[in-house]
Amino acid sequence: MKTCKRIEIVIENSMVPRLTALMKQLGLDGYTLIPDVRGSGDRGMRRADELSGESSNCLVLIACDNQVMLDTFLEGVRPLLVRAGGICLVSDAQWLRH
Amino acid sequence: MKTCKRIEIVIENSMVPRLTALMKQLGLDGYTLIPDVRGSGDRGMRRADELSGESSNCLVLIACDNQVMLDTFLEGVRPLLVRAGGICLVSDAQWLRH
Amino acid sequence: MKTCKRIEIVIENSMVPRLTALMKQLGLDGYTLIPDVRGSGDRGMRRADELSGESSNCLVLIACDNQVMLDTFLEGVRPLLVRAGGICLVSDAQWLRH
Amino acid sequence: MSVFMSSLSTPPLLFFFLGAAAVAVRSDLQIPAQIAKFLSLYLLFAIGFKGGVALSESTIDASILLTLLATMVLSAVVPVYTFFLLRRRLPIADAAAIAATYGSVSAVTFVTATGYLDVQGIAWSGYLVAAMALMESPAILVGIVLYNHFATREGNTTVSVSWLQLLRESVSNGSVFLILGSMLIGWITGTEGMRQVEPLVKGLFLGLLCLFLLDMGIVAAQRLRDFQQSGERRLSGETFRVMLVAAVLLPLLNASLGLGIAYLLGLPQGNALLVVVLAASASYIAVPAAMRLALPEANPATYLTMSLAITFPLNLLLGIPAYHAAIRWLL
Amino acid sequence: MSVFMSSLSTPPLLFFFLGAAAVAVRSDLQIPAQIAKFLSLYLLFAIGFKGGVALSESTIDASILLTLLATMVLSAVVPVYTFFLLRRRLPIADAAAIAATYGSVSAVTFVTATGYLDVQGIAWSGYLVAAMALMESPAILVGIVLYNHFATREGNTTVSVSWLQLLRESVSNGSVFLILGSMLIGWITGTEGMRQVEPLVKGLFLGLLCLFLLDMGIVAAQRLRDFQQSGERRLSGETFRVMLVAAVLLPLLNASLGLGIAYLLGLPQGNALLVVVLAASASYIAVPAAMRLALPEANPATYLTMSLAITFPLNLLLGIPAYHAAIRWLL
Amino acid sequence: MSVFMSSLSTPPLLFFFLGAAAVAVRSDLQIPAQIAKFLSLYLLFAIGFKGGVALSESTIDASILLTLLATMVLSAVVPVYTFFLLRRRLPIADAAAIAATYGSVSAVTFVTATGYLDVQGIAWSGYLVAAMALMESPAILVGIVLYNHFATREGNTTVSVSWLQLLRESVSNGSVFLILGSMLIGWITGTEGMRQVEPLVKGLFLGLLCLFLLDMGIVAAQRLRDFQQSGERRLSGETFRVMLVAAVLLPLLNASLGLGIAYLLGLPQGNALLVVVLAASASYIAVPAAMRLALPEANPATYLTMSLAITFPLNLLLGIPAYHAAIRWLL
Ligand SMILES: Nc1ncnc2c1ncn2[C@@H]1O[C@H](COP(=O)(O)O)[C@@H](O)[C@H]1O
Ligand SMILES: Nc1ncnc2c1ncn2[C@@H]1O[C@H](COP(=O)(O)O)[C@@H](O)[C@H]1O
Ligand SMILES: Nc1ncnc2c1ncn2[C@@H]1O[C@H](COP(=O)(O)O)[C@@H](O)[C@H]1O
Ligand code: NA
Ligand code: NA
Ligand code: NA
Repeated sequence: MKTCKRIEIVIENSMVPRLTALMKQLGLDGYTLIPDVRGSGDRGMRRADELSGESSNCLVLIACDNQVMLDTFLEGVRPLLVRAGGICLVSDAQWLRH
Repeated sequence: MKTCKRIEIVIENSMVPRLTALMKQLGLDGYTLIPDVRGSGDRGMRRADELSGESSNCLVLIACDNQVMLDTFLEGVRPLLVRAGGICLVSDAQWLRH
Repeated sequence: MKTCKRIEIVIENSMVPRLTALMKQLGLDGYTLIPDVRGSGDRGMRRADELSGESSNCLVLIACDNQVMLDTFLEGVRPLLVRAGGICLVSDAQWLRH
Repeated sequence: MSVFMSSLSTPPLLFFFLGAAAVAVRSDLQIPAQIAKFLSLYLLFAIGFKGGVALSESTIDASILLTLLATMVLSAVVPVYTFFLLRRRLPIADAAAIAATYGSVSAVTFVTATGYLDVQGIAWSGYLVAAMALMESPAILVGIVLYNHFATREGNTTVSVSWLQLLRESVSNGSVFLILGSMLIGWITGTEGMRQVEPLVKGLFLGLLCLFLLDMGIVAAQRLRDFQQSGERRLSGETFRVMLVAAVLLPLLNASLGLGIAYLLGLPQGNALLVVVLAASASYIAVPAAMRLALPEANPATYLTMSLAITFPLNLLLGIPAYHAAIRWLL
Repeated sequence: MSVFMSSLSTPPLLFFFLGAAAVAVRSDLQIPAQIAKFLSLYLLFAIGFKGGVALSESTIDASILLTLLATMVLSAVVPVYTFFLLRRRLPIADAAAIAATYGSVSAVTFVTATGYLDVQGIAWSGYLVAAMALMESPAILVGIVLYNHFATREGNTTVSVSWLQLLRESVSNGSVFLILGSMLIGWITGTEGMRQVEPLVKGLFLGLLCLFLLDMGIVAAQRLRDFQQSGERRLSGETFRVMLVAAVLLPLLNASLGLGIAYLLGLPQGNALLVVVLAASASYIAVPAAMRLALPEANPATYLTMSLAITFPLNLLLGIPAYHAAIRWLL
Repeated sequence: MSVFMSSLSTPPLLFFFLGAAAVAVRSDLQIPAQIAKFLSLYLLFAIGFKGGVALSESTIDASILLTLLATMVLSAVVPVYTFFLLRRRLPIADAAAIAATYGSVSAVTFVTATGYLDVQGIAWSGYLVAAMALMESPAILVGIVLYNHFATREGNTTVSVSWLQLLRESVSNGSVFLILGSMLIGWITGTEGMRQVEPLVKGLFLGLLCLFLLDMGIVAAQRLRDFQQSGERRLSGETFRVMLVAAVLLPLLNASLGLGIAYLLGLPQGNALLVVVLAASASYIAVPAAMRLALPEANPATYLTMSLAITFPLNLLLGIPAYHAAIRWLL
């Protein structure tokens, strides 16, 4: 087991390509996406039932054990969230190495 | 970054409207729903494949930085879980403010 | 509230039956499955759009308050991840008893 | 016998068997959840529209209203005796839920019966679709009334239900709403409307029914297996027996009541069969969904397994031809 | 009046009402998300293919090219005056997003209009499908140009867009791409190709349109309700009024421009109606999606609610027959 | 040449191109996952049912059984030489997985070939659907036997497989089960059964094939791009070359064996083409799924990319007409 950070981001589906592009650029190539997630927040309801997909969210889960990489990543995430809304949570976890 | 509580609830799809109603009432208007989740627990399997949707669950994720609000919310959640089953986990997290 | 461990596993859909079989065998009959999850890792992209389902993942969430059971479970999970890829995270949480 | 065989060897029923067989051989065959949901919506839409158009072509007279009334009364009476038959043998909440389940109807059983009649070239009237829609809800109310009354008597926690809300919930139930709505639209637009949507509503009907029953076969068989596997731990052998017996006998009992009504109303063969099928069938969509909300104390492993995994296949495979034979013999 | 009634009492529109009614009575009726998405893809595929085949059967002459040009110009002009009408009354980002939304078109409104014409037996030309596809994107570019120009002037943060990327994004938008692609394939394979896919492309068209509009009714009504509930907290009553008025008047204004173009080009009745409908309709798929990416400052609660929950039903239910009446009176 | 063009300019193939083009221009066009899954289930259901009905109308004689046997043997032999051709050039697990993949068949390639024959009005026999179903699994077993034998020799970890379980898994594979099941039902219900489901099984066939191939085009192109982007990091240029060459030559080699069998059995033109296509095609559903379970050491980026992104389009676009030309020239 190895301690790591567990990052959870909820953001609009349409913003995900930018997020993954950012990760790729930083060499963060491990992530999991849960698409078509619904929710409610400062910008109202998102029912994940609209044709444009405009109103569905994606939950992004990232395990990262490189603090430096993590910080630069979070710096890049903030502006996205400011413009398009969403949340980002960071918590501690143990990573089962294999 | 701001410390907050991270609440995870797994409950039947059909109970979610009551849960969101409760949140709205408490002014907890930030949450994310992952619908059509499968699982197994004390009440047996839930394959999320049944027509009634009776047997699919929803995972509710809530980030909350207001301890008082949180406690009243959990008080309201317990009876729902007692009657309809499911689980509720609470953990610590850092909230990336924007 | 009761402290417990929160296990998160991301593994290929096709491996899930083996995982649940393992849990059943250990008497771990409480778990939640989020199927058809996408992602990227050491083994490249998994778009969750392929016909075989070969390339979609499943996120498995397990709350467990029995340390011994947990350890034997993790021992059984490791070989699965080694052969088929994926990740396993363990973190602390509070379990709302009902 | 031949009628049994001929009715069993239609594609829709054979695909139901295929679904069950897939589970038996542990095949990973599965219909995606949203597709299954859509297929069930399609069936409600199609049968509703058909019924409405048929209605627009006939005239609504007293005998029709009488039939609608009779079937509604039936769906309110069934839960009562069902409840009293079971309350001593099962937890009171389960007894009430089962009562509601068997008072209500199974749309797919009805739809399959109409397909059975169409294939055999026997006429049936569109207003019976309305009968089906009207029979969905009353049983729910009766079931909850019964529970509240006896739960208090026996000191269980009762359900605090606002009747208004409950009534709203049951008519606004997605399935009921779609049937009634499609029926209304079919009735308004009539033959001209049918001309526009015929390829979807009539052309694909039996084909999509095959795919839906394939899924039903899978779901029913899985539920039966889950029940066997996990059931033991939770339910006593006694409960098992009660459930099995009830799931087999209740349809027969209700069918004979339906038969009586059809006889008294002097319904033609086709309509008689549909009324009997409505009486004999048990709900596995509208009612279980309502019960989870109004009566979560009841264990779905009992009422849903009974209606979905035992009564549904029974009606589908043996019931329909058997009831038909009885009708021809009696009427 | 009769034309209104006759156009309202077709299955597709009635199912739109039904969807809205479901939300009104708080029914849990819902079309699974992936099914709704598929139905919209199907409509684009079918209308594109039809249009392409029709095109392959006619000859492309100057008048056709002129019409295409005129409609594209229209979709670039509409956003300009829309923006100037709104910029003083709404945040500049919202004004730009609304301008783009109303300059672009609603495929489903167009599709419904073609269905309306088919049912009435009025001819229309396949190349108008190309017009629709070509009108999707220009408005997006214009909207962003306007925003950038005035945002800087008023010291807002501007959008740093690479024009090339934006152009790419707009033609490679899934919906636009599918229409154009299906149209091309229909044009290449012509009558023989149609023979192969006719049951899907023509047979099921109106039936599946019913199911899609059922979903649209649900989605539109839900959005309206969410807007009322959550809107108050966020938007001033003034904004409300502006939105409502704009969502009602803009379509009329744009429709009359379309009418003028149809008149000048001397289009036959069917084509005239489609051009007017294209002018009057507002996008709720391609543009909102593009705006979220290029102009996230703009609040979807304003432009999406206007186009989806007000303008779309208005065009669908009253607009089409009204425009048709106007055309017959004028041309 | 004309035959190439004529076969390429049918809607289904053009929609495959369209899907690939969508990825090329980075369009966000996508078919929802559950819809894609359903379309593939539909194709298996339809082709199976058709085949069964055709079978019920013909008589099963020795020559049919001989063909079934020959094709099964073929699907067991192909993996053997494929494995020996590759084992020195690729990791042994990958070699085994590729061997299994090319021994098995691609249902969609087969289905497209039947569509090609139907459009050209060339007859083919229903029992070849059975041949396809029977060719799905043997290759899997052979592949694993080979791996185990040589992995031990070279000291790799071997797979501990219970043969029984493996056999069960391969016949109970969802796709195989659905084809065989639908075929059985088509065979039982015969012409009467077909009458009931014809609009779905025959009417929509080519239309839905278009939509499915649209998705296949997207998926294949995406996989190719992912492979190029991420592949470099992981695979050597040498491996690249081997994969490319093998993915192009194996189908030709296998096709010529199929051609030989067709010749020896003296099959009519239509059946001959289908046997050749079965031989030439590689699995991208049943086998990869089985390999992930039985042989996870093998890297899907190699065998799945080869079959899905190279061999599949090759057979679809050039193979079918080329094989047809060869057959007409030879037979
Ligand atoms: N406090 C919260 N807890 C969980 N999810 C949230 C929270 N706030 C926002 N979200 C998610 O983020 C999305 C966008 O949030 P917002 O930008 O605040 O509207 C919402 O639709 C939710 O899915
Ligand atoms: N220990 C657990 N870990 C994760 N999920 C659980 C656990 N127990 C129950 N669940 C979820 O909660 C649902 C209802 O649980 P239950 O009421 O215990 O049957 C199950 O279907 C699971 O999805
Ligand atoms: N660092 C990570 N954070 C989150 N998810 C991951 C991570 N690494 C791998 N995954 C998930 O695990 C799957 C298989 O990982 P791998 O075996 O590394 O390709 C990926 O498709 C992701 O969904
Ligand atoms: Na009943
Ligand atoms: Na417009
Ligand atoms: Na092959």
